[in-house]
Amino acid sequence: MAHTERQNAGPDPRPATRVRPMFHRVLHADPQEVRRALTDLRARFAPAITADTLGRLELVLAEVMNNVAEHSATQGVGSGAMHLCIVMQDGGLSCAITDDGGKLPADCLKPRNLPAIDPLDLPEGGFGWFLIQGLTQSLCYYREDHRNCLAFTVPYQQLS
Amino acid sequence: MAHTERQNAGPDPRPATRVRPMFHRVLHADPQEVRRALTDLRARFAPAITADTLGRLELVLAEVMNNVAEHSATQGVGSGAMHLCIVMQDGGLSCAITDDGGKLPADCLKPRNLPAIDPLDLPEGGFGWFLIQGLTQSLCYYREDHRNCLAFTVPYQQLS
Amino acid sequence: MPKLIINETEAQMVVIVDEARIDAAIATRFKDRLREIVLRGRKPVQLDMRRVDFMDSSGLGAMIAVRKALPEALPLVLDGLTPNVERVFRLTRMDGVFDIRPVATQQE
Amino acid sequence: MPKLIINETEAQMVVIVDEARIDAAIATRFKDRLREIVLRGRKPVQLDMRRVDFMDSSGLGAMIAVRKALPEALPLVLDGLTPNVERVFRLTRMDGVFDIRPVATQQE
Ligand SMILES: Nc1ncnc2c1ncn2[C@@H]1O[C@H](COP(=O)(O)OP(=O)(O)O)[C@@H](O)[C@H]1O
Ligand SMILES: Nc1ncnc2c1ncn2[C@@H]1O[C@H](COP(=O)(O)OP(=O)(O)O)[C@@H](O)[C@H]1O
Repeated sequence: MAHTERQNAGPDPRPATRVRPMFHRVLHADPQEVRRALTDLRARFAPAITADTLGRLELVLAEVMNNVAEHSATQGVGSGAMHLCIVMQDGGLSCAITDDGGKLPADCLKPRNLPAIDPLDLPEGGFGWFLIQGLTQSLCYYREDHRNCLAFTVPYQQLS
Repeated sequence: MAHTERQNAGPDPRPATRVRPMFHRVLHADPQEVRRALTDLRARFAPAITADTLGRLELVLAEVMNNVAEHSATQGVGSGAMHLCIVMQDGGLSCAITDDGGKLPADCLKPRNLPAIDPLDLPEGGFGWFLIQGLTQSLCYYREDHRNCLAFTVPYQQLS
Repeated sequence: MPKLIINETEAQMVVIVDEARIDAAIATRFKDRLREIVLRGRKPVQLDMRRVDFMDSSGLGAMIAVRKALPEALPLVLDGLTPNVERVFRLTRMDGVFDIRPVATQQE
Repeated sequence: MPKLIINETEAQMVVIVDEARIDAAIATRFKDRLREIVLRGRKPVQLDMRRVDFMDSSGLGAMIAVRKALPEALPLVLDGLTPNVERVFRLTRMDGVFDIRPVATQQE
């Protein structure tokens, strides 16, 4: 029998009652709805995690969802809706964002550097995926039939 | 600066390209659709995890979704749809199931024993939550506005 | 209708469960049909479960209901349990109540 | 319209950003409005960011666009950056490009 099974499926399972915030939302891929979702998310998670963790979570989700609103949902395919699911687990805040828009270009997920900083011609964009990569762990992407699925965890510090 | 941030947000983030299966589905809470979702899920994850892990994942999701179909979606509230999201992460297969049906009774999540086995009158039900508790880790429930959100991880053995 | 293939001899009845899944989508019909068969036969039953890849707790409930419908003295042997099916019996301790024979390759 | 409160003196212009979020929902209008103000003023600008709780990379892009619209010699000081805003400048290395003054309580 597998070790993991023996450990977890005895006659007396461990106490399972645990209330941790969780967030689920289907939203239209547009910046106003992204803002609303993030505001609600902030209210939901504020009692459980530090302001620092919350700030990093909010930033990374803003980058991901704004990318969908700006790039994926504008390619003329899909419903223009996306799904967001955040669950607080032992290993981190587990986030999944899916949408049925155009495919994510592979190079978004390749290790990214900052856009070159030319003091005479500063870059005004191209920071999004660098931030997403830097603030997340276990970032992974999967193209499911007609959906983009992006998942990652954000490490957290719990409020004591 | 937080330890977790310094570690993850340097100028050269770690390689982020990783393709792991993921599963996302909105389905009507009924046994036929649950079966279809599980069949598709099995096809999706079979290349990545052992048959043993897949069997445990499928069993626990069947129990959770059949409960929604049988108990939560039949209380006269909600759309009768549920959302399923499974992401493969370092710490386990992270699963979230949400629905907008009736509230989950608190005692489903309290540590459960098997129903008493009276050889003269064997129990024909009441195994579901015992199995869910035994096969999962970090099981948690959250009532979000009008939704039930249930999340947990299933430990996995990767196919090499 | 759940597919059940019946091979009856003088001494016993072998019922091959020709379904890949005994789950909530089929459990009630499976229970009713199988109960009808075993009650009609009135002889020892061997249930061949080799083709069943998956069973959930409603499938287990159906098996228990069938066992309860039989007179206690009449044997009901579950033969060829695949690992996913055997797991459900084991985790619920129903492996002690049924006479089960997992498939030989069942090592996990 | 993004809310910007302007306090102009002989020597400089203080612009209080009276928005809780500089994000994709507002970045373009914020950039256009702020650029108009600073270009009209032609004096050193101090941007009071105390009320901004959140900024994403499109907000950062707007700030950069405004900085680029100003003559290089003209100072643009970002004052009172809250931790969430300061983080974006720091992670993108734009803290070296701007003259930023985080709020005193910014220790994380
Ligand atoms: N979700 C997405 N779907 C399709 N293309 C995308 C997506 N996200 C990013 N891209 C593409 O990758 C480029 C880089 O993205 P990013 O680093 O976020 O910078 P920015 O969006 O600021 O230009 C975008 O300009 C766009 O062409
Ligand atoms: N998702 C749910 N929503 C509402 N009630 C539920 C839900 N899941 C379980 N219940 C209640 O808890 C009881 C025990 O559930 P379970 O252990 O799965 O056994 P079973 O469903 O086989 O009776 C159910 O009979 C039902 O009354």
